[in-house]
Amino acid sequence: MPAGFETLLSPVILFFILGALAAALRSDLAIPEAVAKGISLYLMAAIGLKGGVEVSQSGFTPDMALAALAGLVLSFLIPIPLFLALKRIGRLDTVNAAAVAAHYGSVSVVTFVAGSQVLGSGGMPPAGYMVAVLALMETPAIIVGLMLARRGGGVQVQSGNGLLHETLLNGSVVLLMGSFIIGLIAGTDGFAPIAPLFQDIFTGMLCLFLLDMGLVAIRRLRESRALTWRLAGLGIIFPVINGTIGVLIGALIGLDTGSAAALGMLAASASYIAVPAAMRLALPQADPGLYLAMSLAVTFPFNITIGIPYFVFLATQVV
Amino acid sequence: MPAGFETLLSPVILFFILGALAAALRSDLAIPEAVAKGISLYLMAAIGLKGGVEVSQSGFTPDMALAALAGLVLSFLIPIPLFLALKRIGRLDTVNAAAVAAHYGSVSVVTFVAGSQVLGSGGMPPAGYMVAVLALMETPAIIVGLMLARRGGGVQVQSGNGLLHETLLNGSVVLLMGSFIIGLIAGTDGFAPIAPLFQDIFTGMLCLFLLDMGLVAIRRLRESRALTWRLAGLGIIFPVINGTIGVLIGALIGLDTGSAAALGMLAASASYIAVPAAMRLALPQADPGLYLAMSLAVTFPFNITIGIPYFVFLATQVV
Amino acid sequence: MPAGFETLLSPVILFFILGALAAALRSDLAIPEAVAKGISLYLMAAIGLKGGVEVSQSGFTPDMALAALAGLVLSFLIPIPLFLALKRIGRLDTVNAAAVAAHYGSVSVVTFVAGSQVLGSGGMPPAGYMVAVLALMETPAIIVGLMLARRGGGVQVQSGNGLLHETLLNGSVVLLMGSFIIGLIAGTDGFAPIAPLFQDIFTGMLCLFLLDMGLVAIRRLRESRALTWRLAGLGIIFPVINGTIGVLIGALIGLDTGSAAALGMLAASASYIAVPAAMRLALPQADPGLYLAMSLAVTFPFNITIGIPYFVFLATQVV
Amino acid sequence: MSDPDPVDLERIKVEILLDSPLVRRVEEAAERHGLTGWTVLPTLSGSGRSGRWRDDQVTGAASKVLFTTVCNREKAEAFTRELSPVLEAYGSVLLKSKVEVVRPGKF
Amino acid sequence: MSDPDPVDLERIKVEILLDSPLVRRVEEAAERHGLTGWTVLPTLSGSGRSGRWRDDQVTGAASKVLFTTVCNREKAEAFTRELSPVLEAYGSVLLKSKVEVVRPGKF
Amino acid sequence: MSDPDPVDLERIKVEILLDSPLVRRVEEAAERHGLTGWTVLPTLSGSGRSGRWRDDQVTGAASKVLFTTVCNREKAEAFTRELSPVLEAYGSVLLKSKVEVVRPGKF
Ligand SMILES: Nc1ncnc2c1ncn2[C@@H]1O[C@H](COP(=O)(O)O)[C@@H](O)[C@H]1O
Ligand SMILES: Nc1ncnc2c1ncn2[C@@H]1O[C@H](COP(=O)(O)O)[C@@H](O)[C@H]1O
Ligand SMILES: Nc1ncnc2c1ncn2[C@@H]1O[C@H](COP(=O)(O)O)[C@@H](O)[C@H]1O
Ligand code: NA
Ligand code: NA
Ligand code: NA
Repeated sequence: MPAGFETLLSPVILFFILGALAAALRSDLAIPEAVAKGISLYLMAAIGLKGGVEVSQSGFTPDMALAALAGLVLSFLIPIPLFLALKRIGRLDTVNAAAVAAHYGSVSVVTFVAGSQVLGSGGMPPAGYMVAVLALMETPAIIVGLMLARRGGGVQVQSGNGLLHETLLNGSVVLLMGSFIIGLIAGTDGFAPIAPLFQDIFTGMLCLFLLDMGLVAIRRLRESRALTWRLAGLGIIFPVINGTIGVLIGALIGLDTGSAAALGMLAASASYIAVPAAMRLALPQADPGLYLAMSLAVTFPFNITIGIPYFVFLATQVV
Repeated sequence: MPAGFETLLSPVILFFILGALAAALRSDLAIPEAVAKGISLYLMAAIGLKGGVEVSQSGFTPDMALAALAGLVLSFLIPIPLFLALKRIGRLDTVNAAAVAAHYGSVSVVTFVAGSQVLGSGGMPPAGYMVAVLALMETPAIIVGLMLARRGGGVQVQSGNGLLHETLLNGSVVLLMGSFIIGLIAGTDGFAPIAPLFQDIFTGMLCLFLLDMGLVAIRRLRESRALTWRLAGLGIIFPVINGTIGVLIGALIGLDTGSAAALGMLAASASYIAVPAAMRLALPQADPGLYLAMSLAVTFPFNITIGIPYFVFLATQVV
Repeated sequence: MPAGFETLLSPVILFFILGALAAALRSDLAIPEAVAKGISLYLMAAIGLKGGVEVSQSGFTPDMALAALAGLVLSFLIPIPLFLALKRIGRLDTVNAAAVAAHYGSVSVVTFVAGSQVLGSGGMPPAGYMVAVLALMETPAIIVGLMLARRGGGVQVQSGNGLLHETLLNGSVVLLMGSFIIGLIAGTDGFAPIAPLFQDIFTGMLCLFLLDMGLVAIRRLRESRALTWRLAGLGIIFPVINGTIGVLIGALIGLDTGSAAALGMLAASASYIAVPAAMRLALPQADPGLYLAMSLAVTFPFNITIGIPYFVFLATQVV
Repeated sequence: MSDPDPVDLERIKVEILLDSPLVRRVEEAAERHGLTGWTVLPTLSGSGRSGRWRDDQVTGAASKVLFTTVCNREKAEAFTRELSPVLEAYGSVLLKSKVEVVRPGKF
Repeated sequence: MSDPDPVDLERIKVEILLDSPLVRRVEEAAERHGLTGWTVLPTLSGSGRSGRWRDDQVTGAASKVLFTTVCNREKAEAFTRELSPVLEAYGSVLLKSKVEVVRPGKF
Repeated sequence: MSDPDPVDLERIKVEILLDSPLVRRVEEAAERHGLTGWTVLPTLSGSGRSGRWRDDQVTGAASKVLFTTVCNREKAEAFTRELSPVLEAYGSVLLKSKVEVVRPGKF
């Protein structure tokens, strides 16, 4: 097996596969929604804290500013070519193309977490500040997506009443940034008493969450009516291209191997929390069945199983 | 106190008693259903993983095949004499007798888990493969139960549409077997990073779950209209007989003390997850208030408090 | 920063502030109710166990009886002057004044837990028996409150049908006392296998719960219609006075620094579990929006951020 | 509703929004009035003259449920007449509406 | 209900309380009858001739949901006629009531 | 329904199934129309022309709630008239039905 791909046999990924198989076989296995949401919040708090604690040690570095800038730029630019591809190749109308494109400009927290896990166990953990980059990349694509929808057609975007507010203060963004700052303030000493919860059992919690994500992804794939073969293909090509660009930019701006790989994962991943909620409000004409199927049922599984090891491998080659 | 019975003072059992007392006194103490379900899934994943990791160390042995065979045979045969006893002594009609009998042929995961805990702390943990035996014993009794119901009277069994499918792919069976296989693949090294969640806090989680089970069992006992003294008596005699047979067979086929005791616990225990769900679908005429009261409110408390120490004691004598 | 106040920078308090900020900014961050309730039950079980284990080591001492007596007396007497203040200064009618007064006579488990955390990390943990004092102080004020409501006006108190029963067997009281007794029976050895859940990850769980409490407190503050500036002022003056009296009495009866501070915290804190539920049943005319706003949205945040460090500081001066 | 004798199939559905701690008392009243069954549904949030609330399982004080029962007119009237003063005190909401049932003997 | 032709806007709401494992079968029946949509609501507890129950996600055997669908009279009758024997066996409750919809073409 | 003047007791119950992120906007509309109260119920799953969904708290994008309010005819008409275009865009379902209330002054 090529370097990196042995992680396919780690429990984290195997639990994802178990969930996917159970859903494919139509088992009634299901994790209660409240519990899944609770674990999702836990993962965000833990990853935020960890990043903050690390930055409290390393201090603010030029690397950090560069990575943040790269992340922001990627997040603003990625949706544009994807929008065109989704219209031309994917045959979507303007509204749906814009909504889907916004998802790919944003990021998936769990893809990042699973990737960090793989990088960490491979001895090249991403820098702590990548968590801040992750948080920064959550929302810009939403704005780009809405602009594309507005320009592309006479679509009326339901914004106005505080959409920007709702987007910037999306629960996941607030929790991630908040925990990052708490980690920054607390430092290693302040983190020690809460490390048993937020660090020691973290990998196990990730297993349970990925079990749920496997179930959710495949159920969604099966129930989706809007997903065509063309779109599914794009859902795999997008992360490969975006991720490759992300890793290369990471290498270019001088990030370490782990951080470059993580930037690739961020670029490659598609949002399934902040963006869907915003799109449902601002672009109600767009089909949630479509964008969630692409983000959750195609791209997420691809990244978890193949994307992550590929970006790790690529980063070890180019950095 | 005779050997084994000091476990009645372990927190695991004391939390069960606390829950039972709270329910008996009509306290409003209640664990949210979503959380209880989440803990139940956690316990299944943890026990599956642990079994798989152990088998990954010990390798497949003849013992294992014998234990699996013994478990399967017990699971197929136990319902038959119980069906007759439930009709004659318990005065149940055919459908209800068949439904109840199916529960006793199957197994209770938490009884097994609590028993393993007791065996482990007594220095004689059951072999890892007993988890696979547990999973194998979950479903056969369902088939036997339905056959008994069909033969015994002109009852129309609502099967057809994928009942077998639904039974075999019951969430608990899938999670248990899936985690077992993940443990097998991961081995000790792969398990290490997730051990803090799935091993270290396991006993504590079991306490919380048994607190809930104590509440549920006694509430059910109080609200049950169908439970007669005769049936309650059978709910205590059944586990004693089945468990004794299980331990003896375990000793006969050469299992170690812990595994023989565990086989007894499996034989003695009655399902409260896979079988009720299947019966509700396939034998709607059977009264769920009746079979859940016998399994959850009579046999489960008996096994947790008296059954387990008795089977441990018996196993130390005969193996 | 004066001694004690550096705890404002501990993650436990920072998570509370994060929740409060998120709610103030109208973020949609929310912890599922079932999960929050589950964590709340976990905290009560953990604190009960810990207290019981400690008393199992220290044995029953005269201190303990004195502390229990002091707690009971405080709990019975506090509501009376508060009732008058709420009527005269707060301009509440009899029923609402009585309901609010009852809350302040009772206690808040989480304030106690957060305070113990602060005391523990300052090297002066409260004695284990303070948990029993906490449990004793939960209910007496309910009775006093109802008496005040009945005497103060021709109000018909909806009691009768087992209100006393429901109050004494409130879930939180039962779980706290039950876990205390389990800890007492189990002792250090029995506690060891469950310590990873109930001790190691405790501080982390407290962080998550306080995140939720911050959200809940500020949302309630914003949505409350009944809270006047006068009442909000009383919600801050009450804990200062009650807590000061509590610490002084603790010092007077010879408690150690940590326990005296904890007695102050108990006196200062206002119930948000046992009392609201009882008042809703027994005094339906009283406005839940009012008493929950005062207890949860004013006094709780005050105690968590300013009250606790002040009581710690005071205790170090007078003991 | 194309059945021969629709009146016979017609029943009243009574819906009561009430604080969860009160459910036990309403159930006792239902039993006293010989109601054969009821079902309780959860709620998430609401707003009324006494302000807003949202489900809150931690304190339990602001959590409400929807108690529903189907019965004939007389029982519905007797039941709601008894409950009215209590519900008034607790600020609950009570609705009645006509429903058609399949097995009228059951209700 | 001040609309020009109220009859056209009138539809039947069918509510079925049933054991959660049964939902899949009722959905299949709904699809066979060409119903265009339905919504499933959770429940907390209840009581009936066969005793009390409360939501119970661990065993799954005592958890019930409320299946609701809105359609025209004919479909409602056909759908409930097919389900009646099944629901009888499972001891479920089925209600029908009149509702007015906004976009009648949808139902 | 044996009351002297049933018309006075009659009110309209409006039920709207909508995406949870939209609740805030519907509440604002309700306040604008002077509705005195409403209650929001949870849902589990459903199916319609735009496909199936099930409650999904993690992404929040496929979770729906049932917004219910009881008021008099005029308010119900005004309220639903304003919401109709919005709900159309979001593919929601809106039902109206007659209910009888106990304290009509409240609604
Ligand atoms: N008109 C209404 N329609 C639906 N629910 C209502 C209505 N009025 C009150 N409620 C519910 O009943 C609760 C108590 O109402 P109130 O006593 O007016 O505060 C509110 O919080 C709502 O959940
Ligand atoms: N009259 C009723 N009104 C509302 N719900 C009912 C009624 N009768 C029965 N139910 C519900 O249907 C379930 C099964 O009813 P049964 O078959 O009578 O036990 C009960 O547990 C209740 O949840
Ligand atoms: N006839 C109906 N009865 C009950 N619920 C419906 C009906 N039609 C649609 N729904 C609900 O409304 C949602 C959106 O409907 P649609 O816009 O048709 O996809 C569905 O997923 C259902 O939950
Ligand atoms: Na991306
Ligand atoms: Na068995
Ligand atoms: Na107090």
